[in-house]
Amino acid sequence: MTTMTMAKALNAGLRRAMERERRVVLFGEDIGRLGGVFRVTDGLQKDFGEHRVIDAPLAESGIVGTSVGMAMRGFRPVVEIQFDGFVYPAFDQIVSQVAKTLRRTDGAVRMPLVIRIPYGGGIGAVEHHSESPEAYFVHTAGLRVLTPSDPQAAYLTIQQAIASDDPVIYLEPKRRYWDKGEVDLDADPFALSPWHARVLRPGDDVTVACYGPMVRTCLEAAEAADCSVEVIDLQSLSPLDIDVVAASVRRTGHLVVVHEASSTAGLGAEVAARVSEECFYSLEAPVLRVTGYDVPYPASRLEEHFLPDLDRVLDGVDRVRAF
Amino acid sequence: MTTMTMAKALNAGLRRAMERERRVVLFGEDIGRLGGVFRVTDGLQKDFGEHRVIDAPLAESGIVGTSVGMAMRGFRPVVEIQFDGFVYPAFDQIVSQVAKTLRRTDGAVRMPLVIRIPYGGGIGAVEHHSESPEAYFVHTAGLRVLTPSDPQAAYLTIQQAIASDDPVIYLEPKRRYWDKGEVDLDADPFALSPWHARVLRPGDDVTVACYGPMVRTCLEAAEAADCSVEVIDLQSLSPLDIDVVAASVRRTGHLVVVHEASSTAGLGAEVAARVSEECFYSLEAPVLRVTGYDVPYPASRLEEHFLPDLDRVLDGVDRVRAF
Amino acid sequence: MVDGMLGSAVQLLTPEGERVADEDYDISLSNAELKGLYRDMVLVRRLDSEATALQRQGELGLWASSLGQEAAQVGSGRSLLPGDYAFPTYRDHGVTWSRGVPPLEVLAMFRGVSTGGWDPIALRCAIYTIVIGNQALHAVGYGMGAQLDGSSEAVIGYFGDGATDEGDVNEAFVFAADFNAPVVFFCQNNQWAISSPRERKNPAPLYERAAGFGFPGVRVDGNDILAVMAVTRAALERARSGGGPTLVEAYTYRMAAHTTSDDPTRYRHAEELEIWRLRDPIERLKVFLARQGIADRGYFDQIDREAADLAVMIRDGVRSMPEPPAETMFDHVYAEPHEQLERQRRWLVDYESSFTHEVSS
Amino acid sequence: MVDGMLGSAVQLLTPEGERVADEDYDISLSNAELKGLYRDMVLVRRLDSEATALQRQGELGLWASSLGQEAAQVGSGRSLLPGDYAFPTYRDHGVTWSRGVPPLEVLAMFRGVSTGGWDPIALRCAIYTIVIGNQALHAVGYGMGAQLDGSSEAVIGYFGDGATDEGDVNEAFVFAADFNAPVVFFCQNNQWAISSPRERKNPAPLYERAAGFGFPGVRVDGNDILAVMAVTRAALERARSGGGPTLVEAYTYRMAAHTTSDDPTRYRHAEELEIWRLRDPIERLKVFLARQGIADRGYFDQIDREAADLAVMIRDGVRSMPEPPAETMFDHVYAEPHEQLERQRRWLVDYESSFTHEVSS
Ligand SMILES: Cc1ncc(C[n+]2csc(CCOP(=O)(O)OP(=O)(O)O)c2C)c(N)n1
Ligand SMILES: Cc1ncc(C[n+]2csc(CCOP(=O)(O)OP(=O)(O)O)c2C)c(N)n1
Ligand SMILES: [Mg+2]
Ligand SMILES: [Mg+2]
Repeated sequence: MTTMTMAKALNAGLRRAMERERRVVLFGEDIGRLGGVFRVTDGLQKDFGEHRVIDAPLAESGIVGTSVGMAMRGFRPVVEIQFDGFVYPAFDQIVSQVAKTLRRTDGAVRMPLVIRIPYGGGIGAVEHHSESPEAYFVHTAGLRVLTPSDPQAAYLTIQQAIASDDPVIYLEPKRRYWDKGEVDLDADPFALSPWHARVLRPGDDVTVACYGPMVRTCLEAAEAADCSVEVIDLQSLSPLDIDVVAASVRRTGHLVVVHEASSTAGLGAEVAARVSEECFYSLEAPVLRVTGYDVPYPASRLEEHFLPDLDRVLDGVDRVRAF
Repeated sequence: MTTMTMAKALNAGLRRAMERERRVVLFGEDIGRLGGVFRVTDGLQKDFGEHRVIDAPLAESGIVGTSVGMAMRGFRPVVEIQFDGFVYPAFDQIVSQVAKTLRRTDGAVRMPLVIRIPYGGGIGAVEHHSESPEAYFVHTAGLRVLTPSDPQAAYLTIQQAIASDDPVIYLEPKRRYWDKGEVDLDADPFALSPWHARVLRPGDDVTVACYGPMVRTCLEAAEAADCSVEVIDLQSLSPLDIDVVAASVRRTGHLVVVHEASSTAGLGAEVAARVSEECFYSLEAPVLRVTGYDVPYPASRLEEHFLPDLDRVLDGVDRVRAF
Repeated sequence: MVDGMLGSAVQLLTPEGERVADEDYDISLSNAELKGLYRDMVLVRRLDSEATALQRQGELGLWASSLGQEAAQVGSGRSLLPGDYAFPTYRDHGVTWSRGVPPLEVLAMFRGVSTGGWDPIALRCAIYTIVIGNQALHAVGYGMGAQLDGSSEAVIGYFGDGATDEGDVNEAFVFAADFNAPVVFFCQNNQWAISSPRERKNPAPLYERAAGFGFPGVRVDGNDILAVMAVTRAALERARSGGGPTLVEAYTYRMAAHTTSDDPTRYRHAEELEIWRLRDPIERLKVFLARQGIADRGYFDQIDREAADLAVMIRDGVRSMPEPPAETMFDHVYAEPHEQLERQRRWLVDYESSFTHEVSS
Repeated sequence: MVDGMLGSAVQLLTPEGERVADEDYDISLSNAELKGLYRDMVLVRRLDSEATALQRQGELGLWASSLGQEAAQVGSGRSLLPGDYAFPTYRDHGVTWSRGVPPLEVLAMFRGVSTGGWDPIALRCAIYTIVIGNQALHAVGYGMGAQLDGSSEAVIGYFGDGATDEGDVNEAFVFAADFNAPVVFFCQNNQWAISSPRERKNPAPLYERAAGFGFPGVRVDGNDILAVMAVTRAALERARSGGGPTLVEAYTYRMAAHTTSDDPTRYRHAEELEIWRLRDPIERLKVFLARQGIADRGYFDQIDREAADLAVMIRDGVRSMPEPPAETMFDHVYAEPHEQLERQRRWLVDYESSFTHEVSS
């Protein structure tokens, strides 16, 4: 076990994946000599060369589109999008090509592409640097979406994402990049499937489902709550592992879903809809969503009011119990 | 009252809006001499001139991006995207600029832009011509989303969308373009707000909420059902008028939501989540979604199996009642 | 170049079928090769007219005609080596033909029984791309991959004149130049992007776009198959030998409607068509072959018979394509197991079989 | 041009402050105007260094420095007529300065108390755009609007060398050319796009990109404010008189880090900086003014005092900016009433006031 930040764990995971399979190439803006603006690819160009860690021109559609071409040739490109707000120029290639190529070619051409996106707020950034675009990708058939919540999960799931023969949108909670945790670098990344939700803390009274940056917040809230809170890290946003959440809700009777993204048509809606369907007779209160508001991400001095924090999660827990 | 198709009603509505306000300009691929691939702008360039009905280069980000610039100068651009599947190249400009300009300028610059998109399937088209991208836009704060379901609604709401000082994604159900209906061309478009759901057929046993292309299907299903079905046309997808749906569900106790788009994180999820929240004690069965599957829109010979049809709506009605 | 509109285009065969010289390009083909090109063009044209007819009869959902562009498509397609890779658009039936794609696999997509069609890996030819410009980036990425592999394959990416407006095509130019990718951008300037005329817009010749991105561009008479081959071969060879990308603008004309859904009488004059009929790519080569004594009436008749047989094969083949079973829409959405989709598939199968049962019981 | 790297760039003032002639461009400015340009550049530099310091002290979230690019920004900004319209990037503090945007309104965005800042309509200067390339299209659209209005205003759209890779910038070129829009594309080639060097990539000079799109491009010594003004004024005048778009490439250098978050020692050598220090845009004009006897020590000292005052004003102003109330995040999301957002706003206000009550009770 080693203590390291999530950024370092991702770096270690990328390194392992590159050692394991020589057709893994990293591609993105400033990922080479600079090591990426968050240093997640630090040192990899030095060690693997400019042919495997490739600095890209400043054009996101181009980066994803050429990666599709590389994947058609059997490469496994791992794309870095510099910030969440800059993935939209690539949206067309992602939705029309990345997600659909396997289908379009009747199974002949796989698209083992990983698109890494630092996402979410909480770091005091300027506009377009704090977006939570996960719902767009989860709604898009053909994509898989993963988001780690701690260094160990990051280390393993980035390797699993790269090993997957399906395209994976890999969302990295940027404000957790510097959080430290224990990482077992010898852990077998393929021992467990990444496409499952994880019960991180068992509890009896209320289930809190969350992911990515909100997991730490929810764990802290569970600690502070005056009832027994079960915290579930969804981890795989597509496919969504509702079974684990439903099993929990059948016991607790209460569910709070927490995310940073705006509420309307966000992930919370899907979780609420599915759980309401599957746990109709177990739910003692409606599923409650604790999320960002339906506004563009605000100026950074307002973000603490926008983002769900410990108090808002606790308020949600209280409200479902009091219903 | 005049009988006309939805395409003609839209044409008439556009004409009225252009007569009313000289800063309304139409902009899009092939909308001038050709009148658009669906002929919705037929004859408008002839009557209003090339300066108000402008044929655009083949570049959707460019069309929306330059329209943002025109709107900054006080124009009211009405953009036509040729088909649903071709709006994605413009996604960045829509999400980062169209939706956020009012906010970004602290209210100084309005964005009275309308983006018209023929959407949905059912016309036997090749790939990328049958998409239902509404959830992407509904999840995006700062946008409004409207979709008409009959010629009269089309005639009125297109004028209302153009008169709105907010950006409106205007989704036209392409397979209903040729459906005929009675249109009162003298109706005052501003008599009623478009941002509301409409109860199109009252009923007591089951509420069916739907929109756009599915409205006709649901009305036909209601006709054929062996119970009393209330059909609600959501019409305004953002903001979503849940109050009307909730009021209905409080009476019927049963809700089926119907749309063409894939189920996961689609509009149905939001409707289900909200109604489950607001009608917790009235719902006698979980909200049921009758939607497209979580697959890319299939080859056209399969589309009848993908699209919810009368039988699937009836099946949904039966299932919520039998729960 | 005699023709004013063509400007500085490379030409080796005049519209009258006369062999002329060009300063920079030449080609020498055997008689068998020349006859083969003629055969290709005639068969592709027949494939196209048959598909148009089938669409009218309701057998295809849509058809995008390649009429008039046979020299550009066959000439470039036949310039590829077996190991090269092509990225065609929805209109490039002469390209897929040249790559050996079975015509019925092309038609399956337009009939709507398949989204894909052929095996792009085995045939070294991507499936058609409909979203304008997307495939230009795929071509560059594929070429970058070839480069990383140290292979000397070249890649050709097709698009139309209208497509040069799209961001993706211009980004493809940027990436190709930055990585010196072994790519030939083959732009068929058929004068129209649906109703949008090329000439009346931006006056800059398309091939000149390349220079600003740092690589050469060349305009070729797209209805002259010899010139197309000479120019494309040179560009491919340049790519293979590390010279980087080239933009080839094939100056040609879309003789038919944009697609079978289109009504070109709304936006273009019949006279334009007449002018271009005189430049027909097939007639031109035919006159040349005849004049040079390379082929005679007997050969031409034989090709016509082959074309008639092809038409029959296509007609019968399309009409007898099996309808895909409903649940195949769940195939190939994901390469790896996906429980949620499996549940949906099972639901659909149960649901649909409930009807059969009702009927049969 | 003596300087090899600059290539064919227009220059009117050498790095040594010597006035030279150019074949195509010249400018004649009054002494007052010349002194004004010097003042602008010194004050903008001070604004920049003060902002950098404030960021280090935690008063700003981020700062993107304009150090070294003052001549390009002030020279172009001061070329605009009052009715013209500017679309700057996050780095163009010399442009906003020239448009009369109060510095504190610029800093509010970097402090994070506002997403916007100034009134773009009154000041005829859009707010900063961060998504690379987006604003190039806005500039063209605004120009198309001016054209539709029959107005003779010109529009200037700013972007960096890196931005020329983006689809949006290239589509902006397409639209500007097709509509002959009255737009000047002002590209500051500061040699770097974060860690990505311009020179080592594509060898084609950026200004040459324009020709392929059908309009002229010109490279100017971006550290020579006289040349920048001469070239920009001519391009704006061309736009105003119906001549269409021009691409101006101002060859300059980003003297500081990309932003305060960046560490350029990871990717560039200190020597490069030394070379460019010798080309400093402010020193150059200062030497010229002194040599020509246009300004003396007294004037320079006075400007330095003004700069010191500006710094104080900025420091105090930034530190005393009021924190925005939480519920203002609901303002200006929609121009028209929006019931759902109103409910969310009321919820937030009630929720937050519940804490105040708890504490105060
Ligand atoms: C991104 C996108 N926008 C719009 C369309 C609709 N569309 C199909 S073909 C076409 C015109 C293409 O013109 P060009 O590139 O010249 O090719 P051609 O059809 O003439 O071969 C358009 C606008 C599309 N397929 N993709
Ligand atoms: C679409 C997009 N992608 C990535 C970024 C992140 N980013 C900010 S500035 C920058 C480099 C810009 O370089 P250049 O255009 O040369 O302008 P400069 O910063 O040198 O002034 C990048 C990659 C962004 N802001 N927008
Ligand atoms: Mg064309
Ligand atoms: Mg730069």
